[in-house]
Amino acid sequence: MSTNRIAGGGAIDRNRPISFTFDGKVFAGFKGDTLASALLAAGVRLVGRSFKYHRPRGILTAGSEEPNALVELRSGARREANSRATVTELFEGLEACSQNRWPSLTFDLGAVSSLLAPVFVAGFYYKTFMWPAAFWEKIYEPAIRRAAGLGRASLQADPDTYEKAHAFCDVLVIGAGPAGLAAALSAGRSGARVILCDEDFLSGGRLNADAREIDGDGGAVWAQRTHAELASLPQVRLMMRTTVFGVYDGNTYAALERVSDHVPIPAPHQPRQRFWKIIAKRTVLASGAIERPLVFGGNDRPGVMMAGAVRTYLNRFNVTPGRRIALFTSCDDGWKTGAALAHAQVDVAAIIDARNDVHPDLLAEAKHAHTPVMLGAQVLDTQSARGVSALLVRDARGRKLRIAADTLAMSGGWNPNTALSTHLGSRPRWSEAIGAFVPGDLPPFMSVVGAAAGEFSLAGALNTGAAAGREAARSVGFEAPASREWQVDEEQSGANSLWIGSASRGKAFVDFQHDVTREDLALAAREGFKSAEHLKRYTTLGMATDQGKTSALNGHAIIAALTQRETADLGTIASRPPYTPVAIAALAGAHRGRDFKPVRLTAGYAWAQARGAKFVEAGEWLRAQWFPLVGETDWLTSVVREVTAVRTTVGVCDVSTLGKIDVQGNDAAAFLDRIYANLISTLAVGRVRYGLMLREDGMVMDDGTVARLDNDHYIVSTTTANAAKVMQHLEHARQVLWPALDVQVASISEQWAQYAIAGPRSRLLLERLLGNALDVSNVAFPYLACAEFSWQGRPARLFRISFSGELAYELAVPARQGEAAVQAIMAAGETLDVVPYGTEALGVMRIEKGHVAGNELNGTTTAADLGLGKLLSKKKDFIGRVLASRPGLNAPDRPVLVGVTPVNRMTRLHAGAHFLSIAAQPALENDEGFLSSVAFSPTLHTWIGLGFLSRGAARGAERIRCHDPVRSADVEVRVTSPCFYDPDGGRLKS
Amino acid sequence: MRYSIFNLLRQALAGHSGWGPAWRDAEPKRSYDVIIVGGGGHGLATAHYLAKVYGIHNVAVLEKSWLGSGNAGRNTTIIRSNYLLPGNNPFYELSMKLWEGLEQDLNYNTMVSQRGVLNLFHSDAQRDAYARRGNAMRMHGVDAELLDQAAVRRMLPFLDFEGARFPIQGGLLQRRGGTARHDAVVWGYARAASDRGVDIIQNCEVNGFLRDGARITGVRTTRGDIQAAKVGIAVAGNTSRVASLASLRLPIESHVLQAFVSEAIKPFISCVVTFGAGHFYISQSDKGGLVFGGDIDGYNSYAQRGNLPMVEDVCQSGMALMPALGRVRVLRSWGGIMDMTMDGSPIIDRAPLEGLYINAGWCYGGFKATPASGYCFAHLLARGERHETARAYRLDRFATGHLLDEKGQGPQPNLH
Amino acid sequence: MRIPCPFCGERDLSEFSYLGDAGYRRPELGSENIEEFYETVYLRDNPAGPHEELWYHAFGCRSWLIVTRDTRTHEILAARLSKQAALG
Amino acid sequence: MGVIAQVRQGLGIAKILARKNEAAALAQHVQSHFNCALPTSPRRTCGNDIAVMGIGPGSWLAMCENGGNDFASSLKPVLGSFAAISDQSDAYGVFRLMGPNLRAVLSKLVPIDIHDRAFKVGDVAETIAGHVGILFWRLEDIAGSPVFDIAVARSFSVSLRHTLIQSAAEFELAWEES
Repeated sequence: MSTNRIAGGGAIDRNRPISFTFDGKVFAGFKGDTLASALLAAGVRLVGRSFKYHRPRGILTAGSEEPNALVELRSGARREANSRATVTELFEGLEACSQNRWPSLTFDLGAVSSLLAPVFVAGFYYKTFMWPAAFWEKIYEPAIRRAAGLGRASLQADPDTYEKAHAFCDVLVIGAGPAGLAAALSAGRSGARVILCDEDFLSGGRLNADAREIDGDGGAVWAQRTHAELASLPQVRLMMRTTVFGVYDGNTYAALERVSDHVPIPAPHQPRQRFWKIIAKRTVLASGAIERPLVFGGNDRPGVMMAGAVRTYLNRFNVTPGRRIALFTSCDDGWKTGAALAHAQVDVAAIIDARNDVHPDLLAEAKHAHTPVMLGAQVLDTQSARGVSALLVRDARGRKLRIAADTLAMSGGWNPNTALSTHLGSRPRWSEAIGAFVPGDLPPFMSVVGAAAGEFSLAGALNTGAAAGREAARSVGFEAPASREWQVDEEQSGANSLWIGSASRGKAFVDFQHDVTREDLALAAREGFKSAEHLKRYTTLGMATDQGKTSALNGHAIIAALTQRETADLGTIASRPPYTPVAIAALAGAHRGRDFKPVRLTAGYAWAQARGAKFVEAGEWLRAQWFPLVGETDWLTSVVREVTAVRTTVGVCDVSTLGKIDVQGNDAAAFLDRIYANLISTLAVGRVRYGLMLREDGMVMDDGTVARLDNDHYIVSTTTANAAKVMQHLEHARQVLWPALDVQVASISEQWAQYAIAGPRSRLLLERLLGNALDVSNVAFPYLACAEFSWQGRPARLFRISFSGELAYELAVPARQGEAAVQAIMAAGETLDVVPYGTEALGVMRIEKGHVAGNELNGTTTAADLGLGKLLSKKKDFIGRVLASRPGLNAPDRPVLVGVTPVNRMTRLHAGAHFLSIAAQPALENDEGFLSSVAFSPTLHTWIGLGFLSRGAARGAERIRCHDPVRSADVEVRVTSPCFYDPDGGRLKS
Repeated sequence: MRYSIFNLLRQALAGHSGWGPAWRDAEPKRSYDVIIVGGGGHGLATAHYLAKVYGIHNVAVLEKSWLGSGNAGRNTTIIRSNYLLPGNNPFYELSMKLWEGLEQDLNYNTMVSQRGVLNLFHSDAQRDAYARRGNAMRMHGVDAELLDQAAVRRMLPFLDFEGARFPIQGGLLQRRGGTARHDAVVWGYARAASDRGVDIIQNCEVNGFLRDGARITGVRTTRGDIQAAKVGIAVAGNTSRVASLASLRLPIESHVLQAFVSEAIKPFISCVVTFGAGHFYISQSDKGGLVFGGDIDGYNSYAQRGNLPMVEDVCQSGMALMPALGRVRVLRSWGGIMDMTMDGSPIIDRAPLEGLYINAGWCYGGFKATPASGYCFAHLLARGERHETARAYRLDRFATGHLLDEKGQGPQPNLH
Repeated sequence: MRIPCPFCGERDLSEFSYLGDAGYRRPELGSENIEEFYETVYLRDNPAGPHEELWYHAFGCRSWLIVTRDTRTHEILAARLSKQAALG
Repeated sequence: MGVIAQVRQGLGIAKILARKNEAAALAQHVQSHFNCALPTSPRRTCGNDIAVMGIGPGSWLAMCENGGNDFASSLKPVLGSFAAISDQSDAYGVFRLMGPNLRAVLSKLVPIDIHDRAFKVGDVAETIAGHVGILFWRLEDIAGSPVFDIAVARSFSVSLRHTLIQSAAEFELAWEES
């Protein structure tokens, strides 16, 4: 089956055969093959179909720039669409399928679109599919979408894992070709920390593709020897199969390591891929060059291949892509392929060079090999449906002739691979000397060497590489030992000018994958889409999966010629990360599924879990939502029971998630006066006060309590959601606004586990729990008292505060004692019928009490809106005071906090409903506010709600509607005070 | 030539040699009735409606680079009118109505695709906030549906319904929302405006204003001075820079927003989906690429590129929402510069200088607003008074406290 | 992007949170001047070029920093502790 | 065994925040009472029964083996006039990590250069690991292998432990509950 495998000493291991399938058919290759080289070896030429016209396509390149040979790799949940056969390392059992074809690759019905090609020109869809208007979504677009896309996503969760890692180095070398190896070696020998990355699994770059000599050895041998020395240096890290795909600010490089893509499935505990963030003090970019196709009729047919790729297959993989190969070139490098083929004793049909004059040495060498040469000639077209069998050539005298060949190797010269030099905004510069763009102004920490810098000779690559590596190391304090220059076999410094062709018969493709032809570019120019960006966007040139690596410059040169401009003036499309496409999962790393965000657990979590609690996500926290008893299947039953227990006996709730901040210093009181809208400095030691915090724009930011433990010592509490935000706010006030104050703030949220103990029997419970540790009698420890004391040999704090509206306390203990403490509370309360309650019951009781929470503190409410306007102190300045006085924040029709109860008390309310007057039409201009929080109150046996109602303060007992069309509800309610329960607060003080 | 299937077929037979430029590449005249600074979607739409609706044809659109080179060509193409506040909702609904008739209005297929916009919610509080927004939409006659988890699962079965850290509870769906082809919007407006006599001038950068005392009388450009009775600026991302040429300070910060497109894959995501437990939105283009993005990077920038933390954040959210995205590859990322205002809502208003008008502050929601923004800005320029659906977009609202803060984040632009 | 925290050393962007223009000067305590507050809170500098801005080292030493950064290139030109800068 | 992890129990931990203009006096008293030089950079210094880490300008974390909650209260009479002291003994989970593959594991967690040249014995860093804030410091090598302590907010310790186990799986992680 291995029809095209030839003898030779390439980089495949003939002792390790590998079998794989393509479109279900079994093939064989060797360790060291890519899927592309193995398919070529097996004589497979038709590999895929193009995007628009479904033209048959083969293998164009031998690298990551491949636009044509894309396959669906693997199967099931591991299926990967659009995988480049040219960089897919062969492994045992590899499954590949052709894509974007139906029913089969050889017979693809989609190819009928090719018949419509005269209509399907660039931008045709902008000119049609407009009538009738309703047809776009129903008829036209579905048809377009059926044809859209290339390969298929798996539609299943990716079963593999991914991870992220960080690396730091003095010198990062990108590319392990001759220039990169030389750079890494000189930097590495200096003792600097060096990282060398290459996307390939084999180092050496073009040394594996071209038969070159360094110091008398084959180039590939030198590469392996150099690789081995680098591997032996302790401060050098070699990262093969690793693509540096993006350059970011702060010398940060994004790289993808394909850890397991060359094996059937990842080994245990190995990720499929690892996403590296590399921080490098200096960078040497040695990313090589990419060969330019030529634009001529039929240049997309299977069997037309880049001349450099032909050499790669020949020398590295010992595969000849054909038996009789013609060459079409406009530069000297293409001739090397002729020589290489002749050397491998492959029949070279002809070397066709578009130029009239070439270096005599080239002619001599061709003559020596008996290769026919045609100068000043052009290929006009290629023939045969599924692969090249002949070419139509026009010679220098205008004669057309047919040349039989099964493969056409083409070369339009090489483009330095400047992509990574431009990610930070540097624009490439046109070099007339090599007819290509080279790196422009570089950031000071980056140098570019070898072919990437337009230095195409091997000696030049080695020398510029070594010098740049040495210089990079030196600039960060490492001196490399002197080294001699390498001896390299003789080479022509070949001309590399840009030639875009002119004549063609048949479609001449510029962007292969997207089927953008020379005619499309001409049409775009006629229609005024002449800038590089407009051209790209109008024709889709360069937007395919190769991002224009093989097409952009040709396209720009053609449009420049069509519009009488210089290619240099047209500029290039900015290269953007990623350099080659990167799996989304790799960028996410381990942060997916349940590990998307970390979980925060309170000290009482295990206890609550053992009690069978249902948990709810509260930001990163998991909090007990309710504690169902055996037999309770519906949340409302559990919650009603918990509320009733708190209102009649006693309950305990884990409130450890609330933010707790320790504020100390001589100016602590003055500081808190500026932070809070109400007065704090007048609070007595041993007392607690409610505190309301505004943003500087006058809106309420957060609320909580402030406890004064000592003259210069306060404990501030925040809501769970705003704990980090308030901490940052206090640090801002302390460090930025008022740095002269003597105040110190420390988060103590994690130090203390805190439990609310609430209900008429809570004091009894505490007496039993604390014994002599603290006198909790109403006289000794009245409402809003606080105390620090010692309990069971450890510090404890007690606050007499209540969110539920009952006689209540919050007990804080060191978090390590948190679980024991809640168990002790339950034990002490056992005969008092204590129940644990969760956030739902907490929510019901705070609504019954009319306390505001997250739904009301939504960042657009003022203190006055919340009915807390009288808290704003007039005796001092505080954050938010002045801007809260703006007219818009004091408009008389602003919605303010009210309570509502349904006229039919069992009718369910839904938060998010809007308030309307009884007779009003549902329209925005009649909107009078909305319902923010609702609950079924077991205490009052009715649904209740809090909401914001326009002029609500003056609308007591009015009937209005809660309009809720998204839930098909419209409920008549009565406006009440927001406090439904114990409005005088008698129970708090009892 | 009119765009139609008949002309397309006729041209197909003629090798498409008969198509002329989509718009005239005009040379600047010495004066105009109105100059629009900024050849993006908003500026071109303004010119179109000035000519078509308000009969003002002597108009120039000045673009410093190529048409659509700013955010018009750098967005994620989403259109929707699912807003909460009464100052926003009618405006975006006007925009949606204009989208719905845009192809016929412009004789240009902008590929408006009303395939639905679904905002997922993951908690009771979020559900209630979305219900509140959906109800506001319904009260203005805008379509909105609150879906439960089962309904979401029927639409998008490949979302993570099993192992999610923040389980999907349901979603708010606006079926009339969707996407449009962003570049086509620019080109369509340019062509339509040009056909009505508007001069479209590319590579013409404004570097100063001509003044007569406190009055603006024209602009100074890289292609000479140009007089105008009225000058409107629509240069989102660069508003502060251009306004500073007139010594104006505005409540705007420039921030970078990154966006991403994947390789083209066979369509499987039918609508626009937003994740509610992180900042992430995604849709699939008619070419097959997944177009997605997340939050702004969070710092002032004019660099049109962002950094890795946000790239990672976006992809993490994507994976948390759709684990089937894992092996789909990001093809390209880019950055646009957003005009972030201090309340997250835009400004369409007179400047404090006579003759100068401002259309700015679109945050990262400018694309969907393009038609209505152009319409209302044209109204302001033509009539000298605010259009009724844009009357909340006053410049002085920050000073007076009549804020339009959908998210409640206050004067902190990187949080909107 | 990496920010050179004067205390911790150079650190990745992900450790910081951003507030914006460091020209923020809250009017004197007790000022009733709405206009001054409006300008402080709403009219922040937004230059294309070097910009003095406040960053909080949230996942580091919790210092507020004044960072000078070029908004066109993201190049960091300087970073100092806000508190130290204020106290001189 | 590539990595060994131990949970450190019974630590007394206190945050020390210098009061205004008292940093010098504070340093002096720390020196005289604990024979410990108060670091002014992210470093860890040891004294009699105490180790102090610089975690911010004017901000330190002091630790005492088996000090428990009494440690912070014992500091107050000595240092209270110069610093605000808060007990943080329960606020952290502290893991001791060691083993030949430790750096490879840590490089997956922290965006900090922990190479021997860059992060010396006694260096301290507060940073973010995944989404979790951590504080870590390097101790003397044991048998040629590096030793680090990682402290994480107590509520996140289950999450961090999970991440550590995942990251170290390829090298084998031995978890020792001491």
